[in-house]
Amino acid sequence: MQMSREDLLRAYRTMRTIRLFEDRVMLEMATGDVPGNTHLYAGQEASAVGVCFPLRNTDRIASTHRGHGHSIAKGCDIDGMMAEIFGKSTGTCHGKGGSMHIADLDKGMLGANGIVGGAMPIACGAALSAKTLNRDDVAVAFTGDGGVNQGTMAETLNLASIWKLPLIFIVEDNGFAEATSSSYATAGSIPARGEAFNVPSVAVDGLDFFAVHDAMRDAIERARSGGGPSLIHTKTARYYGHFSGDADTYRTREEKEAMRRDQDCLKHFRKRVTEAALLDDAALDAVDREVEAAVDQSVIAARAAPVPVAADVMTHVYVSYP
Amino acid sequence: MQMSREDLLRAYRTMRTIRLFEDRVMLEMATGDVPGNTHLYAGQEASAVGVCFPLRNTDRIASTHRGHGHSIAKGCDIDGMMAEIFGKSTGTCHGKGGSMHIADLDKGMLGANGIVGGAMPIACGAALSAKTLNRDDVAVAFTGDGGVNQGTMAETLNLASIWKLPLIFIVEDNGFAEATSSSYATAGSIPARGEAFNVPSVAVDGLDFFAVHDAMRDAIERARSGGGPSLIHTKTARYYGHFSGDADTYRTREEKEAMRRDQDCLKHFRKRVTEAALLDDAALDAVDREVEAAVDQSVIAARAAPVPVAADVMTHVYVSYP
Amino acid sequence: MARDPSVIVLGEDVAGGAGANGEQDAWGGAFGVTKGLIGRFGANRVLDTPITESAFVGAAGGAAMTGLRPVVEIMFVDFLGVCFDQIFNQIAKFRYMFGGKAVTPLVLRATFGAGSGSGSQHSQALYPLFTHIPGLKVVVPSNPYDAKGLLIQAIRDDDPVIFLEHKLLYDTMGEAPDAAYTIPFGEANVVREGDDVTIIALGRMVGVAEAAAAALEKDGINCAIIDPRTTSPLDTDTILEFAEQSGRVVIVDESNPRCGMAADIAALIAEEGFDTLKAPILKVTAPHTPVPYAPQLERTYIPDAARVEAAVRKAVAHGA
Amino acid sequence: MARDPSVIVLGEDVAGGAGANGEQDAWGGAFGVTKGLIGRFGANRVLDTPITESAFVGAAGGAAMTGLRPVVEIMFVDFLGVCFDQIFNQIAKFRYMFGGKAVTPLVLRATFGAGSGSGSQHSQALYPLFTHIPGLKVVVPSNPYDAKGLLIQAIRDDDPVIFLEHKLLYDTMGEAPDAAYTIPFGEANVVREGDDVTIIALGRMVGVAEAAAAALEKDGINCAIIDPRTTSPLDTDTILEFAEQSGRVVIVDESNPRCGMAADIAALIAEEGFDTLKAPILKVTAPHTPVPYAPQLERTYIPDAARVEAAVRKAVAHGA
Ligand SMILES: Cc1ncc(C[n+]2csc(CCOP(=O)(O)OP(=O)(O)O)c2C)c(N)n1
Ligand SMILES: Cc1ncc(C[n+]2csc(CCOP(=O)(O)OP(=O)(O)O)c2C)c(N)n1
Ligand SMILES: [Mg+2]
Ligand SMILES: [Mg+2]
Repeated sequence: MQMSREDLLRAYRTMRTIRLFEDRVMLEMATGDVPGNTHLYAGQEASAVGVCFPLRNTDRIASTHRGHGHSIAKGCDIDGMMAEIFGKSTGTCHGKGGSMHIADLDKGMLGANGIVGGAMPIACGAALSAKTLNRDDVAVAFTGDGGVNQGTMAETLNLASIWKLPLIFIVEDNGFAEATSSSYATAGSIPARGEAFNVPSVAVDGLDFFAVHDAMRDAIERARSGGGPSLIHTKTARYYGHFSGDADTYRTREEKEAMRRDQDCLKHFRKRVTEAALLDDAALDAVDREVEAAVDQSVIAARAAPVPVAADVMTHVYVSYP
Repeated sequence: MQMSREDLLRAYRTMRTIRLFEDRVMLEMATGDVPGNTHLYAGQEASAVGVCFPLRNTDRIASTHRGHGHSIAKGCDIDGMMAEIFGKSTGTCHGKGGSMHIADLDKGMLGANGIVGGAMPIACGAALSAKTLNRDDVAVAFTGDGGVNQGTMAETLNLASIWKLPLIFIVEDNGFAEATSSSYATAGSIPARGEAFNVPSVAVDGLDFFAVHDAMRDAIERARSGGGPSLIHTKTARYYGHFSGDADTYRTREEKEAMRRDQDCLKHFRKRVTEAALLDDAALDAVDREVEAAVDQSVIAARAAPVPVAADVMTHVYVSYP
Repeated sequence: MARDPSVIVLGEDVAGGAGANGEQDAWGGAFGVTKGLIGRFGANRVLDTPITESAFVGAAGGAAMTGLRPVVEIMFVDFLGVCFDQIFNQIAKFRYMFGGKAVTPLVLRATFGAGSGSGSQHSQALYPLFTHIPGLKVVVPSNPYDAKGLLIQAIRDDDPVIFLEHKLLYDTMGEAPDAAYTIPFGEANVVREGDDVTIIALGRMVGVAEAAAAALEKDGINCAIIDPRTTSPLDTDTILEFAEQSGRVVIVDESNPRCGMAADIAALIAEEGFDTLKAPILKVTAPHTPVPYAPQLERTYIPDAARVEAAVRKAVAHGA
Repeated sequence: MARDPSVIVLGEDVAGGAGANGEQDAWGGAFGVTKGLIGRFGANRVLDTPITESAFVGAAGGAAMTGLRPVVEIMFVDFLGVCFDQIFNQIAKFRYMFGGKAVTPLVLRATFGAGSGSGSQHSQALYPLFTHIPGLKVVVPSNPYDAKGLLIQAIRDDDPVIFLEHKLLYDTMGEAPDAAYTIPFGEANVVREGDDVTIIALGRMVGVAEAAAAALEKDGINCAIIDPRTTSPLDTDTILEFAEQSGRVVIVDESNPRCGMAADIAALIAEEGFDTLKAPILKVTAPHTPVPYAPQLERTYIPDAARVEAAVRKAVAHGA
């Protein structure tokens, strides 16, 4: 595929931002200043960015508990996200949602989700809106290799298929659902499940931004032209434990080291674009520095931001309630 | 397949009993003496009997809202069933369950079900019991072409597959879910859905007792020997409307007449066994008369039976509740 | 729907006959309520769904967040269990979790109630479950006039609304103007004035209360009857005002008693209307059991006028 | 489990590490509660499940009907929505619908409660939903000793039991003998005697009530504290006895207020304990909102000792 230098830099910047954002959140968790727990997306950047890069702002995504990467890739502002994670009133959701509920409807991000499998029907609804209102927008439903087993997946595949909705299912397969391996929990083949519902399905290397991006272009093309839903199975790698507090002992040290060494989608991207002389290391290093500064800034701002006031507990339950 | 004369007569008697039982329930509904509504199984007899005939009493089935046929095929006593449908204290469930909840655990009938898709996990649990307690019993989960879309289907396929449970999925496809055609509502292929979860799946002519029976023998063989679950898709015909009060206007008179004329599994059976000289018409006619008398008797007994007493409302909620 | 093109209707057989050779729009919903809509508004706005409540109820939620006003039917409220997550964790909480950004104008219609011999899984009330959940509005009309005004309000409302119709009330005839009108949520209907005892009743129980009140009147016992019409929001002012007036309260409710609607209203009065109470707050509800099938048992299960009458007499007798 | 081979444990990561190369039994449940069991009883009786609550909770129900005694974990009670049908329409109703034929000995364990910064979908209480459903028993222990005795009772009980543990109570240390013992359901624990006001509290709120009572004692206000321990069955005798004794009642509950647990208990007293009441029945509960994320908001959401104290003082002041 051909991409302009600007686009390549933008794609890299987004992936890099996700990686540094997540590494930084992990560090901030250790300070004890971040409430609750987070599910970090580090390692899977090529999937989120490969999927969201070709989307328009008016296209919509519904995400999972591991939603930071999707949010950043769809254009959410990292200052708002970091503040949300710190539970501040300047957060994307005014500090009321937290890591697992980051949403920015103006950016087409319909929310991370605390319920595994919960996002599929919601994204399906966005696709239904687009079709009913004759917009050629598409919707993307994210799930993991564990969430793919949830009944909502099959139900939504069927509904999107018979209604020919512009919905794209992204199954991000990082090999694990919490401590449980997908080799144990997920029977058969994920693309075969999509095909069984007449949904064109492909498996791609989720560590390869370009492979994901190309598969998305085909799916988007199909969706915008009324061809209905698609499924993309991206094989990827989860760098941290399931959540920030997970000791991750169910994976051996060796395999975790090998993963970080051999399965780094950022290294892959850099190698690919520099070898093809599309970008040089200097340009990429510059991006790294920019991003580092931006992430630092987001933490400084989040820490300095005010906390919500007690009265905020009662707001936003209803639009109107006598 | 080879079956003894006794077995053939027994299979025919069971199918015939279901047909007459359902025709009679429809008539009794018209008298206004039967509470509520019923979903009649008439037309699908070869499926229920083909499936249950090769089962043991200790094998278990979980059924649907259209459960009369499955119950009779699994050995439930029609006097108790008819009394239950009339809401009498002599009913299978003491008059507390009704048509949609007929159950007889001693016969391995774990209940009809008012919730579409509700039975799949329950049957899965019976299969789990068999496996955990090292019994070589099997469990059967019934669903229709509409219920197959419910999330519980996919979830149970996955669970039974990874745990290699002795569970057999029977999808009885009568072409309709209420007034909605499966051609509209059910995407892709049902056997392909099973295969996508690594569950061996076949489609058979649900009007042909012998075809269903043979498919079951393979599935049972696999289940008892630790080979795990199977799926059988039986294409069948629903003679009445969705429920006893359904005007059934979404099907044309012509197609309904043609269905009763050309898709009668009882006629098929009779033709097959008489042409092969396995049974003669006289013997089959004798069965018809016997069955007719038995069904008459069940109605007479049900009508004469006492109704539950008011105090029964409070019983059977718990085994013990201070 | 004519007024607002963003309104769509979806559910199982809301038209009926999809993909069949015979009549389209054969059902118009399990109770014929939506019949005729597909002819007027087309299959693009009146959608038959497969039997996948989680998918289409959740989709209605996602659609509501993105520009549509879905009216979704799940036939029997008893089926909420297969899609409850989408209702109570997703749809009900979008606005709050997202810090006020989401607006989710959605109506979930379902029938409820015992009395039709439909058995334990097709006869429950269950509105206490929805009333418990912040973010949902819950409507339980007791007559055709209210049903129309409340439904139009529900469709125009910007919050998710659970709209529950008692299946035995479909046959009640009653005045309802053709013109569109709305009844605001959180405004109880004073069905009947009366100084001796205040009866609070919902849905089909309003009629039961009226029958009891009529009989009691002959013995000179005058009952007020308050129909909250919506359980969330609840018109606490009117309830407290009338509880205070008579000082004797009987609450009649078809739902199960534990953490039920009658308990909810009784607790309100016991806290905020205590000082003027002259008698215990009496509840006439279904027992703590599933709904039985046999008609004789079902009749015992459902609160009837006789039980309401007895409760009222007990309230009047207390400390008198 | 050692005592009864028909007891099995299943749920997501109740062992943890299935199919992985590293440590097996890596998790022992989301909170490490079931760690060690797989080593002792084997993968045949301790089963990690896929993320399909409807399938494995329903399977536990089917297994319970056919000879096993499953103890199934769903991690966070908030997830009940994806499997609610199997719980409330199937498992809870088998026995009744089948005319008493079914016995369904099953324990559904889950954590509940706010205070861990887990957000709206991982912090709810929700036991009012289960308490509303006939056929279910509901246990909400407040300390380690009760938790053990009630859990053993739950496993030996022949009815389906919802067993809810507050996630912030896992770190509470407390006396619990090693030997097995059971605590019967429906027997409240009198945490504290006191004549002035009766506080009824559940789960983590018992500790909150004790803190308030200790402070109030300094001002000569003596509170009794009653911990029902099980919400269904509910020990109405003890609650009414103590309500009567003091005539002043404060109910402290972490669940949402509408059709909630506090309302349920208040309504009981308002009907059966009315005559001896000296003051309004006061409720201290979470507000009618989802659980917010920011710690400052979450602290405001959860009832605290200060609010309980204020309520008790209000009750004492009333009509005094
Ligand atoms: C309905 C439901 N069940 C269980 C959980 C607990 N849980 C949160 S994330 C998770 C694993 C999800 O695995 P996967 O879908 O592969 O996503 P990943 O974490 O690998 O990104 C589980 C079991 C939940 N949040 N919701
Ligand atoms: C969860 C749920 N949704 C909807 C219904 C209403 N309903 C009862 S039967 C039925 C159609 C089932 O179709 P199918 O599975 O093909 O079985 P069939 O009636 O054809 O035997 C529907 C929608 C229900 N009982 N439960
Ligand atoms: Mg995963
Ligand atoms: Mg069918």
